[in-house]
Amino acid sequence: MPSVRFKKILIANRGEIAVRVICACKDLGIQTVAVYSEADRYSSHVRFADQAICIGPAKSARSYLDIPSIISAAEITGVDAIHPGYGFLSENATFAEVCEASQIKFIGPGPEVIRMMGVKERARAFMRELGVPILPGSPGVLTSPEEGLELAAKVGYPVILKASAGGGGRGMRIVNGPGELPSLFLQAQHEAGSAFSSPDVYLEKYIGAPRHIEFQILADEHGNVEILGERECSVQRRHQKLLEESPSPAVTDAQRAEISAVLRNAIAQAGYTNAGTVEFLMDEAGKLYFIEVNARVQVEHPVTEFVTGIDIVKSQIRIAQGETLSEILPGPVELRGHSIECRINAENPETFVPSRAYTDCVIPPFYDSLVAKLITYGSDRAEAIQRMQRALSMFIVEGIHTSIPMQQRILADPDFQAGNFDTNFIKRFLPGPK
Amino acid sequence: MPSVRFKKILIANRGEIAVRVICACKDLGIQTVAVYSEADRYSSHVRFADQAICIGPAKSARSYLDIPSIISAAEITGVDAIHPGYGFLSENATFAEVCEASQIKFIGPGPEVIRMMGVKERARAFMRELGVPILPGSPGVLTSPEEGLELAAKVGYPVILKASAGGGGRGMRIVNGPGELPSLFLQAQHEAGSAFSSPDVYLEKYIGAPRHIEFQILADEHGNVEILGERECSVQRRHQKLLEESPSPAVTDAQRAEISAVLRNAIAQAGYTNAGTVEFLMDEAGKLYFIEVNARVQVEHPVTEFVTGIDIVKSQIRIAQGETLSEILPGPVELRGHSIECRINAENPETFVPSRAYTDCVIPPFYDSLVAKLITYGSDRAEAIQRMQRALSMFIVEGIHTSIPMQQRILADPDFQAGNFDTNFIKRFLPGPK
Amino acid sequence: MTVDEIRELIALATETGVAELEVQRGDNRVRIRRASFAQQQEIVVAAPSYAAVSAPASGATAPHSAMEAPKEKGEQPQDPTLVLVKSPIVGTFYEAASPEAPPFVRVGERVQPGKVLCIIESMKLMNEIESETSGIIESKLVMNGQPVEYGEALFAVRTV
Amino acid sequence: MTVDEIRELIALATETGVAELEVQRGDNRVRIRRASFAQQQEIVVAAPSYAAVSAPASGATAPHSAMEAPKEKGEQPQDPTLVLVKSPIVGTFYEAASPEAPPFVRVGERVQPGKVLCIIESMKLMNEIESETSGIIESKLVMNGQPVEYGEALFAVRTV
Repeated sequence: MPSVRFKKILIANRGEIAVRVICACKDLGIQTVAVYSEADRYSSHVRFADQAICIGPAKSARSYLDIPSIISAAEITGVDAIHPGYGFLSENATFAEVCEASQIKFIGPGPEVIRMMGVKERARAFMRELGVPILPGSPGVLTSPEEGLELAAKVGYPVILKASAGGGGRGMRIVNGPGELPSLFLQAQHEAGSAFSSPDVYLEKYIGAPRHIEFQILADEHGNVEILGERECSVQRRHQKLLEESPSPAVTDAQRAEISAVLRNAIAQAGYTNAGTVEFLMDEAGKLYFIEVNARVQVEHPVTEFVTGIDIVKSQIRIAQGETLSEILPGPVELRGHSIECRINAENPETFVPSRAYTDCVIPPFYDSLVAKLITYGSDRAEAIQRMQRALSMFIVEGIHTSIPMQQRILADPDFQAGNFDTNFIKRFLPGPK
Repeated sequence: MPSVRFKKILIANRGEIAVRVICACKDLGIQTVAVYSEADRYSSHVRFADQAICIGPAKSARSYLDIPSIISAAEITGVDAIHPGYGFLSENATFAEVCEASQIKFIGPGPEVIRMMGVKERARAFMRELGVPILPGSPGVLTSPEEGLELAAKVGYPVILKASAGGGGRGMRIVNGPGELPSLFLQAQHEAGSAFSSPDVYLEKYIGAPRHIEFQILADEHGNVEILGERECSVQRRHQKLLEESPSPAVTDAQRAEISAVLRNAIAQAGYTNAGTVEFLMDEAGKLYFIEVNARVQVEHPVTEFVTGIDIVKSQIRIAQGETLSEILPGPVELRGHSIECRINAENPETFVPSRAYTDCVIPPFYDSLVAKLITYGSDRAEAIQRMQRALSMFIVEGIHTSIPMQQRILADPDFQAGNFDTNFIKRFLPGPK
Repeated sequence: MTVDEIRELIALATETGVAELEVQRGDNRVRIRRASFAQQQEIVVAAPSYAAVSAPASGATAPHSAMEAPKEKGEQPQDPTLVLVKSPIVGTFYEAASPEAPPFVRVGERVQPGKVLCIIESMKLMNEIESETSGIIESKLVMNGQPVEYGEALFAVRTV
Repeated sequence: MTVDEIRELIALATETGVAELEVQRGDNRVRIRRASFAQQQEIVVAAPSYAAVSAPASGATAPHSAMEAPKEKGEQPQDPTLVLVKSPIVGTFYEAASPEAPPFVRVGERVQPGKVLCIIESMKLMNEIESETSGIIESKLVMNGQPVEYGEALFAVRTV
């Protein structure tokens, strides 16, 4: 497969990631086509692209999620490739397939890989096969309390019983010791049976205060894989990340090397191509467990770019052109210094209702509330934190409330500064009962 | 001398360098006092400092250059130290002396060193003594055409004859070969005599197309000196730099190591402390000749910060606190990647008259026309250039003309991209006869 | 880029008081320098090298300042009796069912609701666009075979 | 920070329509939350820990938005018969020649041009500030021993 040179790329997204992809295209001398909904007519991505096509009304389902509109826009502008950004159609296997059928290169993994990674059970089974550590538990349905006690003794308490057919907390029980297990097993079975008309229950190791850690991968179309270190994403509010950093203060050099080696093989075996993120939970003892693969670029990719010096979005495009990682990367991957990102969201700090600016600039209420990403770099974590605090103190946003005050409180927290936090950490900064 | 910790610093400057120093102070947890003239009441440095004192009317001579006003402001606010920025009082030995007498630490070299570096002849003689290469020429007055021929043969043609007492081009002759020398010597003597009432003439090597290269130094108060590589500053318009980069595309690794070794000794011998810049001219053959020392931080310091990872302004403050370079620097000085700065000036591209914005933001006409500094970094020079071109294409300034169109033409120039330029390079981008 | 579109850009430049307006989209470029600033009104239109880009390119012209509020393409005209028929999808405009067939409608023709006015091809599907009002076709705003974006005006219909 | 200065900040907050205005300079801090936004007007002033900072700190209060145009300290009042005597230098204000001496002028006293009103100490030099107009001292705006910046109003003189 000889490498090609794209002349024109359509960006099937909006907001900062669309502008980010436009920047990467400009750096590579590639023309850009923005697509936009009627609500985004005056957005930055429309302004900075070489061409822009209105693809539908404000509602995402009829614009940014509307595959025929986007493919039509790609066809009438004659682009070579589509970059899906994150969110919207970025992990939609059908979209990747339609692109392929329309002779337009989809900048991301192939449809089969996207599809497999989208079915969490398949992704976990695949990764376990290849030696990636998975949250231990019962391979299938738990048949008796005795089987549960035996398994729980092996994986260690606490464990969690979950309804096989269920979700949303129904039929779920946290078991802290062997004494509780038999009765909680029966309770869980009973609740699962009445809620989901199937009493099937399975057992998994329970992590009460996990850290959320993710590894950045790059894979070319010739079987080569590189791991660009990890990101620490534990500062989350309702699964929305507020602050990310690289490297993680909790991952040791040895652990990074070990996980990277295992992942390099697994990602290659999966036939995965382009950029992606492998998500892990870390338990209180510092052990990592695979959760899922995000088959796209992440919001927080810049912190990895700062510590590695590698432009991830440019790499995505060059991989899609058929280039090899050895052509793309400036040399061996090395982490240097520390980088932090704050997601500046429009919001009311009391109630978390996204705010809107009513003067010249409007934040459309139809999409997410991200108004800016602020990234700092320092020779070490302390310097990156100091610079982030200074930059936030000098950040001027008028007319809307933002997440900045909360991020300032997080950065000033002694536990945060000591690197001592997990996904529950944010709760102390939220209003109301803890 | 034990190191101290400053609690509060006064910044005796305005504009971007004042804001830059405020940022460094914030990063170090030091309070800041801005001083401002009546024209700068709503400037950013006033806004971001912890305190601000009006020190006089718009005219610099009665505000930013007025030593008693600044010292009074320092005294009533109880600061520990004064950072002079660049320009204004930054290389004023008297100001450094008054600070010393007022028990306020001046963040820069001592008054004696500033004074010596200010007298170019003394600085050159000192540097020559210590093996720093100097533009070759006659040690004193040239007594005869024969002496001139002998010297010129030694330093190589072309050479330049200059009036000892003069300046401004009078009594100056460029000599391209030995045949021309005797008659041009008499002409120069005659012209010098009638212009300056002294016919004394001296001879120096002439560099028609020099590059302007400067080395960044850091010296602590314990005799330790570090050289932070060099900057290429040849893209100048009437001695005003428009675009700077680090490293220079013309300096070899061997040359950098050689000059750094010589400078490390010379700067230590001079008793020089704090940050500074050593300026050189490079001839067409790539040889460097010392010109002068700038005993202060430079406008273009960020490009060095990007390639070394060292915060120069933070280092200045920590040196002034009495810390050693081994405490301040994260490790051995290493250059990584490439960085470019564009000085975005307010101006009319046709006539170079600085523009003014009349809406909400005003660029006071009393000071320089620098409205922004745009700095890019890349893993190599090509990437840094691409990013600068992209960033300039996305840079929005309304209401005034800026230097951006000229910088875009410079960056697109094949000779610039090849690293093939000198201080005459800018002429092709200027209007009118070349 | 049609003359009407350029006229709109000139109006925009005049309205907003800018000295110069340069708009580049793909192969189309318009530069307008206003008379009061340059003693002359200069209009440069680079010919599109292929037709497929010209319409969306100009239609997508972005404002060069967040402060400007240029009229959106496809906006309803002031005249309340003139209705614009806009494209409900992105695609290629065809005025006839096939290259040999006559156009669905001609300027001056009276149309009723439900009358097919044109076809927009999108992903090889031919989508018939029907009139929603009755009136007389006053103008056809897009050339046969030209690409159109969502909301782009196709016809102006005089309703009285 | 004087009550008058805080009153001015409250006026500013009201005028510009901000919900909340927080001004911190050195050891002085004022936070104003407007009634319409918070059902109450809350004013917090942190006491300066040493006197030397209080005046320049408040005097230097920077606008919190480039859009706001707060009145400058030392600006001439609306009343044309009231003249402000401003400090021509940065330094420390003294109302008398020595701690034991009586003040140069008192409120209500009539002054003539050339009359010494106060001393501003700058770099150990005592600079006498003379009146340039004749009139009656209506108010003394700075406390004895307090630092003043360039252009800061020292006295208000009623000229009729």
